[in-house]
Amino acid sequence: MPELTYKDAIRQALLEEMEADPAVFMMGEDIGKYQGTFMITAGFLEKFGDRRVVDTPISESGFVGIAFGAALMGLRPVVELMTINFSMVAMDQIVNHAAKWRYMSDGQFTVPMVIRGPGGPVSQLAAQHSHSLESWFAHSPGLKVVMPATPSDAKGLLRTAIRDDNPVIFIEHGRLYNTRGEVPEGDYDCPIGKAAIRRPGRDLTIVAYSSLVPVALNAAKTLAKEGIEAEVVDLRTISPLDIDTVIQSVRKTNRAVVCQEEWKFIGVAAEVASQIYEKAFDDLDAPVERVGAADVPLPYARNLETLAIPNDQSIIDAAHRAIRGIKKSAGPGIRVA
Amino acid sequence: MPELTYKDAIRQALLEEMEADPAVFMMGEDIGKYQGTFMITAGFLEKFGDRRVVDTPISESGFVGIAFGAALMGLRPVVELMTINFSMVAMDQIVNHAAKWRYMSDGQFTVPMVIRGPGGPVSQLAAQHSHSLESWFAHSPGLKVVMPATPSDAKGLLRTAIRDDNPVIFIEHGRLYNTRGEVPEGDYDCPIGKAAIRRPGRDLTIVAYSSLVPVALNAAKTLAKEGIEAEVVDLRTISPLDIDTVIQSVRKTNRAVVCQEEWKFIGVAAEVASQIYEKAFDDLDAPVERVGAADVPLPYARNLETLAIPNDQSIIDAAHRAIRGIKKSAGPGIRVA
Amino acid sequence: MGVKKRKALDSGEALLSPLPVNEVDAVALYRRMQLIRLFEEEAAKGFTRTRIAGYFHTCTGEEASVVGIISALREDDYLVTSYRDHGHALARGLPPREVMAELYGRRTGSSHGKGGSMHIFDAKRHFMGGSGIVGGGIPMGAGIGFALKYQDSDSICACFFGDGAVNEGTFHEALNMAGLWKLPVLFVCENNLYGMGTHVSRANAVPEMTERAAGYGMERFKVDGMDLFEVRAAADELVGRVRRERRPIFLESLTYRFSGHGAHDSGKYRSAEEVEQWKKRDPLILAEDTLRRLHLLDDAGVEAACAEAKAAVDDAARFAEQSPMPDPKELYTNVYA
Amino acid sequence: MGVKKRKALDSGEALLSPLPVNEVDAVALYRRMQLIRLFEEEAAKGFTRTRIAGYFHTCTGEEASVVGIISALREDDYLVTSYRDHGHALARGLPPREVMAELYGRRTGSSHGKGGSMHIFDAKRHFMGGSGIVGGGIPMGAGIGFALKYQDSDSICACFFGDGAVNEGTFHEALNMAGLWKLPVLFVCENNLYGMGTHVSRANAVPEMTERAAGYGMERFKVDGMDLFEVRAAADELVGRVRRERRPIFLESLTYRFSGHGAHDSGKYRSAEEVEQWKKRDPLILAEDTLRRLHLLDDAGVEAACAEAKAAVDDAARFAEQSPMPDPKELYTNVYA
Ligand SMILES: Cc1ncc(C[n+]2csc(CCOP(=O)(O)OP(=O)(O)O)c2C)c(N)n1
Ligand SMILES: Cc1ncc(C[n+]2csc(CCOP(=O)(O)OP(=O)(O)O)c2C)c(N)n1
Ligand SMILES: [Mg+2]
Ligand SMILES: [Mg+2]
Repeated sequence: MPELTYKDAIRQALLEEMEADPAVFMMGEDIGKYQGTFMITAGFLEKFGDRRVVDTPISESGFVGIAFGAALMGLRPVVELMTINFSMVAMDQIVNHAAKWRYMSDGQFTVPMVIRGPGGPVSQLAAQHSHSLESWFAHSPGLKVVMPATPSDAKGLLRTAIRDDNPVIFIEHGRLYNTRGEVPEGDYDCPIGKAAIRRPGRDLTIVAYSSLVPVALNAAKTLAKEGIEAEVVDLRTISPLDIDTVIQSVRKTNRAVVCQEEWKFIGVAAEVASQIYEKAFDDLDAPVERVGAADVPLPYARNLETLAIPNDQSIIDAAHRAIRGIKKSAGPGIRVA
Repeated sequence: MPELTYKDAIRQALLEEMEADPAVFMMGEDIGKYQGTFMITAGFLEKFGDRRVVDTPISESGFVGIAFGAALMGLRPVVELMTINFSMVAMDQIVNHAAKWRYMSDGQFTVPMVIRGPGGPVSQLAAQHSHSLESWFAHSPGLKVVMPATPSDAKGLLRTAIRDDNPVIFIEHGRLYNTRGEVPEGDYDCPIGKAAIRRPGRDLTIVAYSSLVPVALNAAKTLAKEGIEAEVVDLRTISPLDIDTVIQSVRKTNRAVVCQEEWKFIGVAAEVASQIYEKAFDDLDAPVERVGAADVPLPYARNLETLAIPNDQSIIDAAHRAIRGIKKSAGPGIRVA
Repeated sequence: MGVKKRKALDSGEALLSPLPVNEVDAVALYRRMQLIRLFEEEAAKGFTRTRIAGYFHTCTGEEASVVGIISALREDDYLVTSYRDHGHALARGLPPREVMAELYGRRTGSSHGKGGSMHIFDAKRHFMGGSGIVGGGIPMGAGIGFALKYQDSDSICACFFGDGAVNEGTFHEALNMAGLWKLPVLFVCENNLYGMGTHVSRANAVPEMTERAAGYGMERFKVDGMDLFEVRAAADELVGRVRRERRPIFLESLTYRFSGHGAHDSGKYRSAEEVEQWKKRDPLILAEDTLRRLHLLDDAGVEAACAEAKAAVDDAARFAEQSPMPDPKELYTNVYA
Repeated sequence: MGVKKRKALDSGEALLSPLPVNEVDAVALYRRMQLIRLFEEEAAKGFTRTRIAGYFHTCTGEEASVVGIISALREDDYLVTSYRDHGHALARGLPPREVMAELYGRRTGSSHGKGGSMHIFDAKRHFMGGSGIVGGGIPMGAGIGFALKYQDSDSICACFFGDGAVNEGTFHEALNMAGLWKLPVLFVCENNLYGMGTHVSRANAVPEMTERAAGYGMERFKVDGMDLFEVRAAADELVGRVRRERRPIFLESLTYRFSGHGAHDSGKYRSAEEVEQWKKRDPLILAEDTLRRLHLLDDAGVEAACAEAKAAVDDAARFAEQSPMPDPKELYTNVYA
């Protein structure tokens, strides 16, 4: 199987879907003439022309809404947000329009659109530019929320998202852009709403997604050296959430650590943990441990940023707590002494 | 003690704080000449003049940002959003500016502002107009989130919010506006971040806030007839969250139902439930039950709306499940057969 | 009145006949206005009788603007409206039964009761829906224009919004892109002088709408929105130009709402005299006068028009009253495609 | 160049002297530009050496615009900038050490390392901060003007933003309210012809900024942003007018960025010739020429200015390098007041 970077995998999915379906078009800031902020769309303008590769003014609310209107007409817009942070200026168009048109019209309209772009802390992007916001989007019915962790999923899930008839928020991770992995050729199956076991294990379930999947796998390696075999579940999509795969794993391991990179408070991990308790209470030998960012706006300074976001060690520590069955969780995995 | 409606309690807090502090001013759509969408500010323009009671164009992002700028200068703006739904067009100014200025400048600035208005489903306001969004706001550090359930709290907490040096999102509930209750006179203590026991009980803890507090109290009454004594905890503020009061109650009752009116998925109830498990795992005799809205955009039709949002019966059903210790929760409290 | 004549006609192309349509159509347009007037009155009664709930806005007084413009569209053209959308739906040919049943929240409504008053849709009539968010539909309207251009269609989109909506960022962003990309959209600013209770002069630094929209590179016109045939003539010309020239045009239609903003209205922001003054230019009376002068209508004709409209409206109310509520399982359908 | 002279001067009030400031100040302004130029070059090296990270934008080429306007402000005036803010900070008198240390993310930085390159603050110098969100700071600037008016101050606020920012809804909303309420704000559009890689003609339906801003009821001027003394003369006049007349003014400063948009730049959107062409009007060279012509500067003077700037910048880099990282416990401070 050929190896690709996560970034190139995204590029390939876009290229192939643009080639396959003339109703697919792209819209966003600097995707054309500039060649894409992260070069993902380099050459697209030249190849597909400015009818289908549309450079926009810096007007996220406006062009997300324009894409939404175009989707109602049967086009299949793929909107690039330069980073997911900028969804905040377009939130109403996303959550109060695109997500609701089908329901309010009782099925008279479909809204086949993708909003994609990188999210999450990368390296010192500071407080305004380090969001991923999956907890907000997934809280809102009518949207699907996809967060791939591997190049193969980046390509496969993006293809599926573009073919999906619903608004899909596709949150890439800047820190994963240059990671490499095998990507099958052709039209491999990659459904939205299906988690994946990235590593089997019997002692503990680690639930993660996006950038924390490789971190969790690293943590699992370290744990294995201590004789703790962790099973790593990659959620891949946050909404719909494949809780069954999580529950099956926990039934086997009886312990769970749930990880998210953004703020823990009212986040994805709280939902996953709650559902684990609700569906596998008697199988649990210890409280579910949550790992997430410190509940602060992300600071710029390197050392503070590192402290604020989860890493191998925060997952390992949480795993230890779960294994020891310590009742009182220690708050954010990375709380400083 | 005099009785007031919730609405008049809000009005009184605004009046008194406007009178007490010349740095306090109000800004919003139709708060002045129109007299306020819900008449809360009737007479204010005449009394305080258009310097301090500022009718705005329909430009939420703009005037929230203007209020934020004014707050940096030492003024104490109280911004009315006609309804909290419209925060979606101002989300970036709230979450990416007002909430972050203090941290990013490391304390050089304070942002003493209140953003207030009614949220939640009232009666068939339909999908775009029935949000409360506390789960979003409370997810975001830098904001405080207050949701009073009683006239006394509406007044007391709003006063505290106006005097607070941080951006406070003050979410009223349209369905509570005309409810009545005793309101102490003068400057009674009403801190942000302190939950209240609204009804003592030994068998079960029901956690609720805002409009669901009276609903929970009703449910508790019914349960009492069956011999189940429920303790009702009113959170009052979502961020900061007074989890200690909740935990103390659960330590006593060993069972909990956590209620929220908006969507359950990645909502406040998931956080509260997670923290209960984390802090009182061994005290629990059954999984925590969550009650929340069906995960759909709110439909207009009366019967569908009623089905979608939690009511006495959904809380009672959840209480029964918690008491019986049934392991598998039945999904949204109101899932139809 | 101070209404400037539409520039289109000023610029020389005088009408040969006093009517922009043939005689039969002229009377039909008048009858359509009657239908809307009586429909709105009946609906208001339905609200009082609690058959209708939620936010509820009628267009009484604005019928000439609504009918004059919409009747100039072709069947294959598209429409986007605000929440003040009943009249637009009827003008577009939605059956009164379906619209009324939607207001009643019934299974037989245009969206089977899931949308409600602010959210009328009819995909097959290209009625793309009412957004309840001020300015929220403007990007969507531009997006429909985007799709029509993409698809090389010769249809156009008529996008309606109020004078208050021009103060939302969405207006600014969408109009700029429409101008930049030459999208075939007729932007119709329904200037009824008030955004809820705020007069345009208290909301706009430049109250003259055609100046306010100077920064978007599109031609701008203004029409007397109380005069059905003036509006229709302007719309004929401008719709035709958008269609032929494939670029956007901005049209201000100066009108007045006789009713309150919504079901509740403080009425404090305008004087009874002002309302009376405008009622002298009631669009129904103006059109009736013109038609009488041309001997196209006499007392009997007026009576027949009224009777016909009343019959249709009564029938619609009866139909709605007798229609069933949506099936409870509809709660969960059409959240996703 | 096609730069229209600022209307203020066109309209008759010709300058008596070729310099808007005394001779000592003239040289000081030139030196300040030198400092900024060398600072930015040093900072860029710091980025390459990974001392600086995150999003990083220099203002090389735009120094005349920055220094000319900011030097016209009084100490008690206020400033709001975009993320391209190092030069503005230095022009305002922030010590190069503090700015460089902030870029390095050190405890000695202007925000103790918590803000970073895009978020320079200095409350005591009324430097209210850089927003990383395009257009995000414009409402804040208006809000500061609101507070100044509220407080009956005779200070003003200078609010800087780029040509790309005029396409954000915040621009539209904030300028309308500023015009409507007569807020004492000088809105400075730093038109460097590109929003990242998108030329104004590809983003604006009306690329002429002074026309684009026609709908806000404020006077609009344009100045040659490459000519220090032209800018300063215009700023003196306009700052004075905003101060005296207590109303907003819009000033376009036409300039050019010699560097890439940020640390990474595809460079694909403009030609080397175009850049070279603009470099012939390097603001440093233009100012030097003027000063030489007036015998205020000679080779020795230029050398001294360079040496002085270089010494300050080297000192700043050394200081930053040797400064400690923030204390880990800073992670949790100043989230709330
Ligand atoms: C973003 C947003 N802000 C506020 C409201 C509340 N609101 C509903 S209609 C309205 C007035 C709109 O005025 P205008 O655009 O002139 O339209 P009109 O109602 O006069 O037809 C307001 C403020 C809303 N629905 N959406
Ligand atoms: C809302 C938002 N959208 C997009 C971006 C990404 N971005 C950062 S700077 C920039 C270009 C801004 O151009 P302009 O306003 O002309 O300022 P300049 O960078 O030229 O000084 C863009 C698109 C952002 N920071 N915020
Ligand atoms: Mg209006
Ligand atoms: Mg620029």
